[in-house]
Amino acid sequence: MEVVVQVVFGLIALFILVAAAMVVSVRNVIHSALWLIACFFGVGALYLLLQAEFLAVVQVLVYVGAVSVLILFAIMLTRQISGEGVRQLTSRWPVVLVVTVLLFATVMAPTLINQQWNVPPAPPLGTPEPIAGPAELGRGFVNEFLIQFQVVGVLLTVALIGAIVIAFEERARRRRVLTLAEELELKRLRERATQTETPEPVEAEPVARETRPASEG
Amino acid sequence: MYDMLAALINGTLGWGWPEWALNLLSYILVVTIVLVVAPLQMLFFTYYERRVIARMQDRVGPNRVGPEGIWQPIADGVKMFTKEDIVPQAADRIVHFLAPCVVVAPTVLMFAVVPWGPGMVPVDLPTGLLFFFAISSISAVGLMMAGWASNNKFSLLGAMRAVAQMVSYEIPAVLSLIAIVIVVGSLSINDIIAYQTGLIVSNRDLPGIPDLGLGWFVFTPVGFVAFIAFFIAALAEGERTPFDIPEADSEIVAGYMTEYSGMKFGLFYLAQYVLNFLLCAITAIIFFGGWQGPGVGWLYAQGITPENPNGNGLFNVLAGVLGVFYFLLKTYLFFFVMVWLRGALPRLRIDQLMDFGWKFLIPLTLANLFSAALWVAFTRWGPAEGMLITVGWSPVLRWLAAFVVTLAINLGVYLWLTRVYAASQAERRRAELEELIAAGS
Amino acid sequence: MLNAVPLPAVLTLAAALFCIGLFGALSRRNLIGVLMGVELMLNAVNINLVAFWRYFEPRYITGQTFAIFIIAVAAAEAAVGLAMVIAVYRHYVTVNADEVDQLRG
Amino acid sequence: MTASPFEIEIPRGRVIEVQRDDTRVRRGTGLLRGMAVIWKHWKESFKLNRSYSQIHGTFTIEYPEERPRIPEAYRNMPILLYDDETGHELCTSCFQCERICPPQVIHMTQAKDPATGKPVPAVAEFIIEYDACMSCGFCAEVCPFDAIKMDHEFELSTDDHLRLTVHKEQLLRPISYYAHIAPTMWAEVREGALKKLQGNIRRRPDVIGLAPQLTEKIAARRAELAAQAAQAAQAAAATPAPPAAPAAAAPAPAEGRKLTPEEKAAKLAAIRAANAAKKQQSGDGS
Repeated sequence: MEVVVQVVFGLIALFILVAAAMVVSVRNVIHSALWLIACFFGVGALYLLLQAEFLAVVQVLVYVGAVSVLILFAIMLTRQISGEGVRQLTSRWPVVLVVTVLLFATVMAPTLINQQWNVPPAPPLGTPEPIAGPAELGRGFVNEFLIQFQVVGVLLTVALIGAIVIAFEERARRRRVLTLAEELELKRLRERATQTETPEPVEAEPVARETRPASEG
Repeated sequence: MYDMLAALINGTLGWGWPEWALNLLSYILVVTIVLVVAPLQMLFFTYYERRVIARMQDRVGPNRVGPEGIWQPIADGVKMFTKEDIVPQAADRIVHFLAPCVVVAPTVLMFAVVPWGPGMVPVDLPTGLLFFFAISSISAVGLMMAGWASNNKFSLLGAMRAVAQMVSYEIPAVLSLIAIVIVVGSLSINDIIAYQTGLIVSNRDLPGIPDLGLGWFVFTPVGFVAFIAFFIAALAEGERTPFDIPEADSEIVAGYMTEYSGMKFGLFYLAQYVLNFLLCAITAIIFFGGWQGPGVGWLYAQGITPENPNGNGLFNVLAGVLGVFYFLLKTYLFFFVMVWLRGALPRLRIDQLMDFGWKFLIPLTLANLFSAALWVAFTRWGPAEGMLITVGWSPVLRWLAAFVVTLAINLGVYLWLTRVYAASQAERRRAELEELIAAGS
Repeated sequence: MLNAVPLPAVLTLAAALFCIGLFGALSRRNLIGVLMGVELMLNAVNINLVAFWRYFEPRYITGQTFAIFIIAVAAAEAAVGLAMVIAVYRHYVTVNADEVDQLRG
Repeated sequence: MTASPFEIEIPRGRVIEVQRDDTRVRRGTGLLRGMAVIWKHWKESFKLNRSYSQIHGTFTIEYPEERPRIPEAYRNMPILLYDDETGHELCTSCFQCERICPPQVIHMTQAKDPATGKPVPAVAEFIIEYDACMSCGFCAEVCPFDAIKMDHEFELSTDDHLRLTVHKEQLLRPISYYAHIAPTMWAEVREGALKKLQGNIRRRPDVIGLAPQLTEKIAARRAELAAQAAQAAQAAAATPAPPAAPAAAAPAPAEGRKLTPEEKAAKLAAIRAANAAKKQQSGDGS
């Protein structure tokens, strides 16, 4: 059983890293976003392996269902320059590469050399471990983490409103074909506007009324 | 499934298989059943929809292949298989190929948490409902891939419409379900079904009601509003008329499916109908008790259950058959309503769709959430939770109070919202026109 | 899981993911690419949080709670960030970070 | 251009405005009313509807098993009529239909008296290209002798394209056939048509104008002609001349049949070119 878990973990880790590497190296931005989605999936699978089931589902719901779709939308709305053939990396990317590799090395070196994590001993086989599930999480959100929970709620609201305000397009720039009824109303409104400017009394326009059968009204 | 197999192989047959083999076999069996049932439902649904919509339009519908045309979907399938698979030259070949897979896979995965009868759920996840919606949101990515990879403006427009619609309507759908989750106190679909025992009134709200499996949520004000909102959102998620703008054939050919042919097109079709089936099924499960119905609970109690290991296995089978019958009956009924709406309503415009979702459905479901919390407070809370009004009330009185209060809130919000919504629509139209005048166009 | 995979393995994975994300965030020209790099980094942080939760405190919800908060913050960040990308695109007709170099448009 | 008070000019054109009280808030009842309409259709659709005046009920006709009831004035493709009794065709080759035909698919040649070479009010060959015919019915409208009528037959599909260039023999139907498919319409024109036919028969020598498929009628006519010739010979008391009719009559029906497809095509092309030239001339003139 352990071997199976190890193999599964290795595959997931490999998948996550390959996908992440593709995200930062692929030329086509859309492909990069698709690889990002694959990476999110891998992370979700890792959560499942870590028995954080609720978190895995939330990962799929929020990242795959919302964030990645948002990213795809943004790419498609800014499409002209995101195609292939455009240089996607800055000119100083080798420097960045060196810096990140160095960072990784500095983070990992102590870990690998001096591995002193006080991992508690595994419980004896057969006793199911209590794992925090959605009910416990929910209780936590309205008790211990109430303030934080509400702050996150406010943050999301602010982000929603902020995003709308930032990306809002002036209505006057929008163009759409008016329906006939709307054109009529427009004409009428225009006439009213000119009437108020010119004081000459103009007779009210005749209005056709459809006679409705009594049963319908 | 595992228990049944264990009882059969190690008990009756006495082969003494190890645990992992039994596990593997049960998984393989369940997956096989799901993979067979999903396309079968799709085949039946295409036939069903065509026949019903034909009747609504005073026609007969397909009736040539086999008796009453029952083999028509098979003939369609054969046609799709034998068609040439065309990939546009300018398409992104890999993404174009992957898109139908990404669209189909989640719809099949969603079957994992759908209970067909008492004790007949492939996986009873504690987060079943959330899983269902998390997985369903994956197909949006597949649609986007299809629309982009086809390199066709109609495909891209269709995909953008589809994804915008799915993402927007996921919110009212989930909000309306959260109301039910609040009342039940669990995300597990089995728990939600188990709550709906009783007769008109749920057993859990009012203990002592006889269990006829009819204590459905739709009979409560909270459940009714949630049902209406969810069903509308489900129509939008399943891209059913009047929300079929993503594949509005009179405007954008076939939306994201424009550049697909042969079996890839068939896969999109499959995903769509399977998704429709699942949405109807989840509506039936959450608001109409799923497999609950007169007799199922009693039959199941006589059979082999964890509480009653010495029961008669025959009753299990009977309860299963009756449960599946009730479940499918309700599901097909909802699909009938979907077809009925398709027959009755014209397509919405995309701005009407968005306005309706964001300005009407979401406020309504939010108010319903409040009602759901009040329902729980009235029926279950005591002084310990700070609910001091209901101290000393009998359960019937509490239930009545909850019913009246939630009904008043929901009805009031509905009436107020309809008025405000209509007024805001009229106001917006006028403002737009006045702006046009000011612009002098 | 606990016996089969040691905690350092998970942490190494998270660190590697973080560094890849950092590389993406620093070296991409496209603003959306930068945002994707940031998302990768946030995911790496989440892996760390969940791993520590699982290995040290599986019966307390703190680790998962923080992961959920981070997911919420990431969603907010993505929404606002992409809105800004679109606003920038509308103004400068480019989404490349090094071409957005004017204070006045 | 009289503008009615309801007509209003807007940039896209003239519209007629009908005001409804659509500002009313219906609160979802409008949707339910629409659904009720559809429900009625669904419920009633299990009954058949064959009256054409109801709006409910299935009106599908399951075609191969069930034949549609075709209204009398239905028109599909033009046919030619001949008289059942005498076997004479009603057509006099007046060229009215050929002239009016919008897609120009009607072609005919006039019969000539074999003895004198003068035109006779009868048709030698009559061709209609069914594949290009648009079923407008102008030919039937314009025909002064009621010789060309519109058929009810609609199962004309074939994999042989040339078969859709239909010759006189296949076009001819007895009057009784037309009287059967369109009794009232035939009754209106019957008398005039038959009277005109009698007038024309008198001007038709030999077997000209007889429907070619009616072999016994032709034989009878020949016998009659032979008897007349014999009588004439006896009366003249001259040497009994062999009946000239059979030999001379032969070319008339044969003329159409001996055209090969190539010749036909050439002929049609020539006709079309001539028509086009005519058109151009008239266009230039105007």
